[in-house]
Amino acid sequence: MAGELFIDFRMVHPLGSFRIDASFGMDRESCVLFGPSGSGKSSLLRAMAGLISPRDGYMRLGDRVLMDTSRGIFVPSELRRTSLCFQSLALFPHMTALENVGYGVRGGGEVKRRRALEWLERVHMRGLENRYPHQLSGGQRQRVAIARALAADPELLLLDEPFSALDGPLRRNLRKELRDLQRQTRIPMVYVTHNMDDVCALGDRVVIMRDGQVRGVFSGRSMWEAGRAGEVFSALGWGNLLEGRFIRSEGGWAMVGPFGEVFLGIREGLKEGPGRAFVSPEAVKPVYQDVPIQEDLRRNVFEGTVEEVLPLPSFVRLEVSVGEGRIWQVDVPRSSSFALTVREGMAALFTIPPWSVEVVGCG
Amino acid sequence: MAGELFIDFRMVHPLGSFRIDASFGMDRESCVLFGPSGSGKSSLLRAMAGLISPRDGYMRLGDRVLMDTSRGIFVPSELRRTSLCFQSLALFPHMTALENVGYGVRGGGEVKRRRALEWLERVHMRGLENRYPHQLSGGQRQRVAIARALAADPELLLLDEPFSALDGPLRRNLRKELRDLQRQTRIPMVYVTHNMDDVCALGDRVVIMRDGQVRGVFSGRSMWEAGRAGEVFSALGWGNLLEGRFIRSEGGWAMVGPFGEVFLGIREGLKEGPGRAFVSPEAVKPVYQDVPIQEDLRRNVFEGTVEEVLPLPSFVRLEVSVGEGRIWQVDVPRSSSFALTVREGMAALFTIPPWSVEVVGCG
Amino acid sequence: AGGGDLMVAVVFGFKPPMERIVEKYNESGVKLSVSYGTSGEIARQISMGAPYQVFICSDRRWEDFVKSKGLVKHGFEIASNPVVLWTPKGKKPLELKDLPNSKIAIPDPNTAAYGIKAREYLEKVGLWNSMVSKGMVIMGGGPQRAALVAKTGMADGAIIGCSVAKDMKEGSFVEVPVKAPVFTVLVLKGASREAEALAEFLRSRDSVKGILEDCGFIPLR
Amino acid sequence: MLDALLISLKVLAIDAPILALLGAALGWVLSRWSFRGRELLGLMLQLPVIMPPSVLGFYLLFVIAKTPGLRDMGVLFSFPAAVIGSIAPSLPLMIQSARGAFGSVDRTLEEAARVLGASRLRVFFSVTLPLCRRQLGVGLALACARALGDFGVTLMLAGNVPGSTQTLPLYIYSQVETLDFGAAHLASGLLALVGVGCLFLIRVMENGRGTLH
Amino acid sequence: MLDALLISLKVLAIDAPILALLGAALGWVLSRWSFRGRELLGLMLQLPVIMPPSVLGFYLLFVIAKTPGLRDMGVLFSFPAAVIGSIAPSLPLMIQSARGAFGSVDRTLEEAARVLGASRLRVFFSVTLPLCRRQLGVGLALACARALGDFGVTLMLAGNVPGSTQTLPLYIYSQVETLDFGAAHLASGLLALVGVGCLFLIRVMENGRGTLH
Ligand SMILES: Nc1ncnc2c1ncn2[C@@H]1O[C@H](COP(=O)(O)OP(=O)(O)OP(=O)(O)O)[C@@H](O)[C@H]1O
Ligand SMILES: Nc1ncnc2c1ncn2[C@@H]1O[C@H](COP(=O)(O)OP(=O)(O)OP(=O)(O)O)[C@@H](O)[C@H]1O
Ligand code: MOO
Ligand SMILES: [Mg+2]
Ligand SMILES: [Mg+2]
Repeated sequence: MAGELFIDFRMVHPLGSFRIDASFGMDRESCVLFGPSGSGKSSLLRAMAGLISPRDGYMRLGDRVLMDTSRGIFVPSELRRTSLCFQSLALFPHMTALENVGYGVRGGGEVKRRRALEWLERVHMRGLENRYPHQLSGGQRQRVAIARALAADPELLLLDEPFSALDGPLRRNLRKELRDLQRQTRIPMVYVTHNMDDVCALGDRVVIMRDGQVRGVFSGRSMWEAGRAGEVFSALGWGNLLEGRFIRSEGGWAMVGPFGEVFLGIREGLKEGPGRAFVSPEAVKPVYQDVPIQEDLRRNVFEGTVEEVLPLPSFVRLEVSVGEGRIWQVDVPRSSSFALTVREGMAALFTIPPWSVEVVGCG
Repeated sequence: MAGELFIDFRMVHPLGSFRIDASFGMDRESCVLFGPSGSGKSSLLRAMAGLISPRDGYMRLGDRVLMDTSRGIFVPSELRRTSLCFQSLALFPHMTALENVGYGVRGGGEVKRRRALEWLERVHMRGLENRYPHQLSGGQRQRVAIARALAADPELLLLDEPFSALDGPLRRNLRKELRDLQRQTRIPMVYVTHNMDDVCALGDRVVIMRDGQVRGVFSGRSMWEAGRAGEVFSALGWGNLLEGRFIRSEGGWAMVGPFGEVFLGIREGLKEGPGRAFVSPEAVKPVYQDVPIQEDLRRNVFEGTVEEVLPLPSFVRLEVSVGEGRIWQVDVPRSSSFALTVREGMAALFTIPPWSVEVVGCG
Repeated sequence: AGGGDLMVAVVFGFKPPMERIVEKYNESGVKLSVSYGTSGEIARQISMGAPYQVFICSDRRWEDFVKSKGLVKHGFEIASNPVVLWTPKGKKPLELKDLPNSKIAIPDPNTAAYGIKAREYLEKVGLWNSMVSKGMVIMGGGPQRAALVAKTGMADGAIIGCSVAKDMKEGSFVEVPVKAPVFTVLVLKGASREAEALAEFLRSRDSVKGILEDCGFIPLR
Repeated sequence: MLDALLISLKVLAIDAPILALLGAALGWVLSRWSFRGRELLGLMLQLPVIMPPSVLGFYLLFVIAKTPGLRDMGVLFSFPAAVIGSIAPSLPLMIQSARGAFGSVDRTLEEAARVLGASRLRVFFSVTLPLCRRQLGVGLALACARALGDFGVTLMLAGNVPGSTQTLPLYIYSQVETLDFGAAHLASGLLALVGVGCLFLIRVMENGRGTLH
Repeated sequence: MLDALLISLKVLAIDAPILALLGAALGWVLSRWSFRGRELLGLMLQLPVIMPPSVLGFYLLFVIAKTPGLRDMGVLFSFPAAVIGSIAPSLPLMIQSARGAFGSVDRTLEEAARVLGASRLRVFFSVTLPLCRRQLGVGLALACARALGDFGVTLMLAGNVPGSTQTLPLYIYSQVETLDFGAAHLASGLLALVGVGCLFLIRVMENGRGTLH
């Protein structure tokens, strides 16, 4: 992978019956590591921190080679200057919050104390500094762990789902602070999360893991570029990915697959053959029986059963099943009349505007 | 609280310098316990499970009185038939996933095994049943903990952030299963979460905790009722809550407060005096310099600095600061031209349509 | 052992007189440093090079053991300690003729000097086998255990050394007619002039006779 | 020598379960119950380790011989006395280890089991015990080793009767005292072998169910 | 008697740090290093507990007396021998306890400390040690009690010289052997007092920093 990046990382390592074979590179940026449960994210972070010694691996941080199994180089954890905020937190049970945070701070007594207090304050834990971990709530513990990782002034920051126990406003707040901090200091940061908001807020680069392998690396910017978003979001498990064949059809192109046929309209640069396309949830529109339908839309109407209605603050999310198991994700605005009448188990008509289908790959 | 509910719960208990003084009731429904980190949610669940013996408390589950300090009644944990899925998971490290899940199952060998396997399958853990907790990833452990709680066939299910380590599709999946299960069995369920989606999906009833106290109980339905949503969402820490005074103003009513003056249009049943109002994030609209503004909207235009831009899949969320610290949450559609040009640090004009301001309380 | 102290090893059985001897000998200006143990313990220590110069031993076998290693310069018998049948206070004093119908405690009949003597006597009078098979003999350990067993009432009496019986300061005893074990003073290889002087002091009857008799010994020489 | 070995093994076979059960029970009480004088009781129970064996034996002999009920049970100077003699100085080791072991078990796990409906007994056997089995094993190993090697207390209480109370350590003592060093060395080797074998057995047993955490 | 008490205390004062350091170090090696023959070494180190004290003492005497360097250091039959004599049978207790203690420390916490830049030494002193201090304390208490009470090994290696190598247990032993029960009882009481005092001290020290988890 790109040799001029700030970090190069590569590892092959078996964990019981599971095998990690991953490589990626990143710059002095914040990189989100995203992937389903059990895909190897925590193990990857542990390897970066020097806690797993992979059978085969290479890691460069700036101009320091931290690991190169081919040359027998393996810099131990304590000399790497990486901070790892563990998924299991790993707070020292015999130290107060303050002592925990101060642990990695360089410098003596008063400096240590001051810096630790400062960091505790930044995670909104002022006043709880003398509590022991068992006297703190889940979210409070998590904040101590984050502060501890940050206070160590690392050259690489590894955060394993650091905000999973934190609530909305506090989470937003801390995430923003973290992002600002990263931008100021330009410490490279790898951030494991399952939360789409986190991906969007912190993903200068997004690394997708699955089954121990890196299945894709996107720059955060590309998430919003036309023509890339589909790929990214479907990799993130959001929206509707269609896999089938592109064919020429009356009046343009269409895609056929297990989901039926979806008309794409006039497209350039398409080739007949297998390919993938993406439809974002809000692009799928409910069809109102009494409202006349546009010509183009009429070709993409399908009937489905509403399996789940999840009313969210800004929209209502539906899961719609069609035939033998295809599930469509559909977001309808709260304000629409459909949102008010939709019920689980109900059958309804939906349509996909041809121009909103994004071709992800062909050939 | 309502005497005819299925569960009545009340407790007063000091925890070091913290004090819990909470009471609520619920039916055979799924109740979401929501509140900031450290507000006492876990402690409340522990008390319901009989793990804390409060200084003063009462609990009735159906017609069983499980606790009544005034009469010296305290049914021990093992006889309560409540299941608690711990925030810290508390998996038995010396048992496999299967043995963990089977632990609470009544019945002997083969029945136990079969039921445990069934539950493991339902949390998508088939094939990992013989792993020990230390051989599982964070999310996998969490799923074992959930399965263990469910497999015990409880009369009250207490779940402390059970899905915090799980990713999007899997989380949606499990949440749906949990909801369906609850609807089928009608086991009362208390679910602690920080996730708004969870609140929306599982909150037949939503209990808001803060500083050890119950600060509000809503029925889930009311979250979507006009006139209630504001109250609910602002309690959940979402959207914009305005506190100030209602005054008669030219052409109708207005609210004045630290945020300035917001025009409400013509309203009925309002009284002059202090009150609160709610503006949802998508109700706040950016003002385009070159597009003429409606008369009504013109009165509510304000200028703010865009502090944060969080591009989410379906919209872009902004935090906009005005003057001395007021922060507005604003969601703009992805497709709008404003969404494409907005940058952090930029100044911009916004407006609030008078009719979208929801009066939450007055007098 | 501090500086130039004269190191002497003494069996436990000789401790009561030795303590008084040390007191008396201190007047000569030579400081004695006395180590107490069983004959076997001391003998084995000596065989491993323990820096003792004088060894007061109560067991012929261990004396021979040390001699066989060539570690003894010369030696002499200092006293004998008759074997007695002791009855604790508050019980009817046993006579030898009561033995067949009494429960008695004896030291280990295989390893301890007085145990061996006790057995020797009982065998001589033909009681050993019957008493042992009837469980009338409680054996094992040293004289103090035998005395203690009798004292606790678990046995009617004990066969022990006369000095031990005297040391109990209670009860009564009769002599058992077997050859009394003899305590010997061994001057060990590499003994200094002070050690020889101590040996000479012990050898001269007058200096220790009274003490020995007080303690139940029969001085030899 | 084989007689002595057999007696030692018999003593150990009786000691081991007593040490395990009684020691664990007392350790559990000291670690989990709080009552007045708990600390004091804990310290008192350690006294047998501090006392020199023969002195301990001495006092025990006295106590047993002077206590009417006990005296008449006829345990002294026979095989049962060898058992008591070897347990007395080793039980405190087990108690102390068990106390530490039970104290180190994460209470949340016990709570989890109780919430799942397990009776206190089941919690103990299915959660508490397995979680500290390793540490209890260490304690049991120490205690058994001490019991196997005991000599001073046994000698006092049981005497040294070949074929009845002469355990291997007493046999070694006898051989030494009769200057049969060859047999003593041999018996020492045997004792070491048996001891190591027992410790090994305990280690295997405690690792029985595979790796813990 | 006071002489003996003083000597016992002096011995203990030297033993305690040696037991703590050496025992903890060996326990740590056994629990954390993996090398060929580790199990075997672990078992071998337990032998001194199994061997009857006087037998152990004899072998130790043999080894020291026959090893040229050691022999000439003149440790035998003097105060240093009393120290060695009391350490030999008690060190295994500490080793075994320490091994269990170190084995029970959550490795993730050590990893966390290392990632935060702590050297192995600092990890050990700031994380590992505090986390098993309580268990180490238990082990040290056992070992010290055993060391304080030792008499068989000490007697063999150091002799029983009043005022020089006669520790309290040897004093008691001597008094008992010569049937001076009054002094023996008194000295036993004193020994018990000192022992309980030491155990209590260790308990206080290990609880020093307030509640752990
Ligand atoms: N032993 C204790 N001593 C003092 N304070 C305690 C103790 N245990 C808990 N607390 C405090 O009680 C409060 C409630 O804790 P609890 O774990 O119930 O919070 P929570 O609502 O579950 O928070 P979170 O969402 O972070 O898990 C916290 O502020 C915590 O610091
Ligand atoms: N010691 C082990 N033996 C066998 N398999 C293991 C072991 N340790 C981890 N695994 C497996 O390796 C995989 C990767 O684990 P890892 O903790 O890295 O996942 P993750 O991506 O962090 O998951 P999560 O989001 O659930 O925390 C999992 O499937 C896990 O079951
Ligand atoms: O000193 Mo002992 O009690 O004979 O081993
Ligand atoms: Mg993980
Ligand atoms: Mg909590």
